[in-house]
Amino acid sequence: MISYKADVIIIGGGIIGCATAYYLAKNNISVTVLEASDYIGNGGSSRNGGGVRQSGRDPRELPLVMYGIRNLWPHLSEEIGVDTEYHQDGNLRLGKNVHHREILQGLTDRANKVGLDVRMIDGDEVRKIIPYLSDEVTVASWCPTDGHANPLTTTLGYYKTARKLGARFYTGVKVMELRKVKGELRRVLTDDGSVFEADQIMVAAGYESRKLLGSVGIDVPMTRSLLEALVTEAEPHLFDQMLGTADADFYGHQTKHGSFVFGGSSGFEGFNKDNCTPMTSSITAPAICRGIMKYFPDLADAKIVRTWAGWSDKSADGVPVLGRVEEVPGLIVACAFTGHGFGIAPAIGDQMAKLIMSGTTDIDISALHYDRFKAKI
Amino acid sequence: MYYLRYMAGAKVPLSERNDMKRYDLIVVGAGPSGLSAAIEASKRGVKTIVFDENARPGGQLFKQIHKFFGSKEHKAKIRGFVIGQQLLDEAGKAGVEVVLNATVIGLYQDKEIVVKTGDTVHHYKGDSIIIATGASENMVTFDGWTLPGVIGAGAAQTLMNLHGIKPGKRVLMLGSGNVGLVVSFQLMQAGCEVAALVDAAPEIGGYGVHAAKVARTGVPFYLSHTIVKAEGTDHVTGVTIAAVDDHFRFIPGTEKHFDVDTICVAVGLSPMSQLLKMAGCRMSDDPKRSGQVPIIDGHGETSIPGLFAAGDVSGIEEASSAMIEGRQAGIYAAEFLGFISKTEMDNGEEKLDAALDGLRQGMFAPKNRGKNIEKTEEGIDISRNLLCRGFIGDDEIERFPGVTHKAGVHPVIECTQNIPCNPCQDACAMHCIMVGKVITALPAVDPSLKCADCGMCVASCSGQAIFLVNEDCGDGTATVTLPYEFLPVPDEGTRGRALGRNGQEVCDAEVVKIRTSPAYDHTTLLTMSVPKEFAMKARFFKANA
Amino acid sequence: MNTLSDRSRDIGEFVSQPGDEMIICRCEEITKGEIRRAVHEGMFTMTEIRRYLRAGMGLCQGQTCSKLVKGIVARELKVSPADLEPATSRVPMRPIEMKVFANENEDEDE
Amino acid sequence: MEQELIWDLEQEKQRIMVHPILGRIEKGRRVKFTYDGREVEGYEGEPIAASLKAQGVMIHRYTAKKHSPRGIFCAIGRCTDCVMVVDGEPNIRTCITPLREGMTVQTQYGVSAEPFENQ
Repeated sequence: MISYKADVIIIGGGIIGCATAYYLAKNNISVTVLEASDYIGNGGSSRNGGGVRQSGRDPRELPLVMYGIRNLWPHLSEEIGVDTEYHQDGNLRLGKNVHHREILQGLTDRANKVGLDVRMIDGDEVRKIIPYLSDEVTVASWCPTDGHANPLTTTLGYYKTARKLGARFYTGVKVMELRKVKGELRRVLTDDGSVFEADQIMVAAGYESRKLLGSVGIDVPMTRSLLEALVTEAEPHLFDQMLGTADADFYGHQTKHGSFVFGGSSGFEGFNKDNCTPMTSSITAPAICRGIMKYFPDLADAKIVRTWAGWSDKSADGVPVLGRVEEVPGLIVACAFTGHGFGIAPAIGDQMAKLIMSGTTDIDISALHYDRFKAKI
Repeated sequence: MYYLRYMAGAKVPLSERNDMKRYDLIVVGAGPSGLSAAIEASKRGVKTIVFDENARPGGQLFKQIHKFFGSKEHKAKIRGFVIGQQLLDEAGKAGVEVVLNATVIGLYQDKEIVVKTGDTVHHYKGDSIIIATGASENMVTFDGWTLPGVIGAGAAQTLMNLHGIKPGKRVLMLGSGNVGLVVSFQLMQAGCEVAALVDAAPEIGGYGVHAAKVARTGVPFYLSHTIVKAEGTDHVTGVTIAAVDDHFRFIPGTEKHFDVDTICVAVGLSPMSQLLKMAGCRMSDDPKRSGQVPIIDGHGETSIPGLFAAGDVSGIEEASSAMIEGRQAGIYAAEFLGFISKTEMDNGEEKLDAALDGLRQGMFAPKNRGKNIEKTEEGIDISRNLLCRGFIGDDEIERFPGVTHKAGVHPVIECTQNIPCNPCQDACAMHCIMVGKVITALPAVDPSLKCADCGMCVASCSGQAIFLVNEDCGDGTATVTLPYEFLPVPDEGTRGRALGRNGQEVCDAEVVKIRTSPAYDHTTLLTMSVPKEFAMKARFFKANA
Repeated sequence: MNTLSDRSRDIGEFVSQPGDEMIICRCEEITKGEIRRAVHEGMFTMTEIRRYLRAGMGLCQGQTCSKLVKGIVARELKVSPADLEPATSRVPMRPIEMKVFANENEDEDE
Repeated sequence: MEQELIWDLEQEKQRIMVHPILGRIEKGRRVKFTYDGREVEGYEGEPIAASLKAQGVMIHRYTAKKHSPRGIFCAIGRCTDCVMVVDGEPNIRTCITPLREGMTVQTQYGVSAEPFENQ
């Protein structure tokens, strides 16, 4: 049992929590991070495909990720003392037919409207970028400023550096309840009876945030779905781009190590059965493989060495919930990243730290406010 | 599941698909425990399939060419690979379906497995599943341990006993557990030279009889020593060892160099329990079971109902125990599946329980792991030389009940530790040899009874610890008959040197008789003549070059 | 069962030692020194060591080195190796070609 | 002769032809394959690693990072140290891949059959 006081408590030791802790600690704010599992970054932070994408994103969150790609990602490796393996070599979203073309055109138009450079290119142009792609690929949307990075080293790099700067991390401690003191959120109570106190408390616990927020009367409409990914053996270097498809059959990239990391779906992600651990299903990895081979026949011989699954916290409208909760003074929320929280995480950490320290952000996040959800009729 | 996978993009319509197969029982691993489990389940009407990733079934049994310890019911004095063949025959008769070259790549929820065979994967569901995946070898690190030529002891066994390839010309063995001792002997049987046997521990870890049969051929034991460095740039060309202190730190100045091309590492086994962990079974890290094992109940059932573990995967023991555990798991699964009643299960189990209990006795029993045992159950001091140098001192041997003296040929049994083994007792038609009811008791020789010099005791001793000695032939010589399992077998009349228990030359010797017999099961009985004062010292024969 | 771990607890400074250059993870060529240093950088679990360094993430998926890595991490943390949870086991147990994993539709009549 | 270890001294110094316990070692058909461009022989169905070991080949690959040599280590397909480029495909576990006639077996450098200086 611990009784501990800090300026800020962050609930959730994923990349959002670690990054925020880092930017706070860098500014000499005392911060404590509480992680329910035994591991730092054990949720989506360690299980995602590593995309650092702007294309395909909702305009409400796009400014944040653009900010991150401009200001944070390029020098992040030096800043947090790990090789984040950040590559800014573009994102290709592939298509094979008219239907795909329509989807890609829609995404491209939406991106262009908010000033993001995304172009439609034809199959030959695609194969100029990655010669190994199937001839069946006839169209793609191409965003040259997108990229990818290593989620494992990035998450743990934020943790490592925040820890070094004095941020306190506790793993294996589950927050059960948030508690107000005289009308302001001050305390968190944990499963072992510990009480942590702080002036500001940020909830960044993925899907688990919902239950926690409930203890102070706040609800974020989200559900969770189990997404799966796989990694191959190391192979000779083939390409540096991030890949995806109009149909979302698969997405992924080749890592610096040489292995290919791909995520994908069987179509049943929303209905996957679990035994309380993110366990893979027997149908998904084969489906991902078939998805990849449809676009990338050369990878047929690549050997898969590991598959895994991870929860994504899906918000009702597909974008995160971010910012202060005015009706609960002292509460900040950052959750419901809906499966695309990694690339945006540095920007979130940076902006949430600013919000905590100064009360404002550089980027307007009002469209991501928690109270945006209204009944349709 | 059919529906799901069809929806997931499979091209073949549901009605034509036949790739999800369901069995009452799926066994993963066709080693001693897996096959045994499948046999017992199948015999009780359970539709059983066994998958194994290897091209040959039998697991480690086919690499084990020595005779097993135990009693009759444990298949004692039968060689491992023969037991493997017997199990296969039994499995065939019981109607067990064994699929080889079939890698179980995953154990999923709802007791589903995905198996790779050839260029396809197949889904199977079992109403119960027994995981019998065995163990994998531990490793230690030393300078140069990644060089080609540093191999696991299991690799050596695989190469020589399965594929007929010599692992090296001159080998240094690291590890004095049973694996290290047995594999050292097997290396010599394969025609390799064993330069030394090294262990950082101050005492040998395996059975003394296994050590003694290696030591008497002249292999030096270096206990409280370990490898400093594997030498060589592209592959092993030599090795340096050094003595270690109580904290396993090298003692400077004690370095010894050996020219070897191979270093064999035999530093223990760990349960290969990844499939169980993957499936979400509750696990525990149990040093007494040598690693990460599933938490199982008295029936081998894991925290997932219907999912059982048997053999080394649930804790490292001998193959003999694995076979019994497997049989038990098969019976439990049959009960779980409703093929037999609880009473029938209990009836079948009782005998097996007793058999397993028998194997788990003696100074090497799992319960005695880590204990320092100085006296036998009979209260006799254990040979310090045996523990620290691999052989019994000439001055220590007389205190054991298997060593007696009389005129004429008589057995001398140099079995000095309590291990669960008694074939010698049955081998002697004249009842000279007595182990008694307690299977771990030291065999005693009754000098009042006549020895027929049939040699059956010599050949039946899995530890090669029995000699037939005629201490005084009347002409100043004595004869010593010893088990010999090497090639070439010297012809009668071959002259050479007799080696002592420590492998040092003690006197001149001449081979006077060579006996082979199907009943000896590939153990040749070599009788050598030595000066009679060496009757109780000469224990091995080396022909003159 | 999750256990509370204070990641700021004092485990001492990283001090290089003889033998730090020894390869531990044979596949990914990770050294003892890298593993020891990672522990002092806050990687207190087998899972984090794996993710941070790639130790045990190579072709063999830690089948050779996991026990060795565990021993090293335990020593740095001054705990028993049995107290450290091994990294999660995952499908596939052996490397499998994408085309084979994808090929679950072949009917078999053997 | 039955009682002797018989070695085919021509090219298979490391094979056990007759074993004191296992007797005569049964082998498949003798087949040709290429190892780093050289035509060599082995027995069909035995692991590639066994055929190579019989020729005295110790080094199967050089590692990606430190370029250090590796060979057979576990011999049962677990450790993946013995991988080579087989028929153009890298990372093939030679200790469990059966030899077939006409196979092309190459030393693996990192993940390729190209020596590092050409990569």
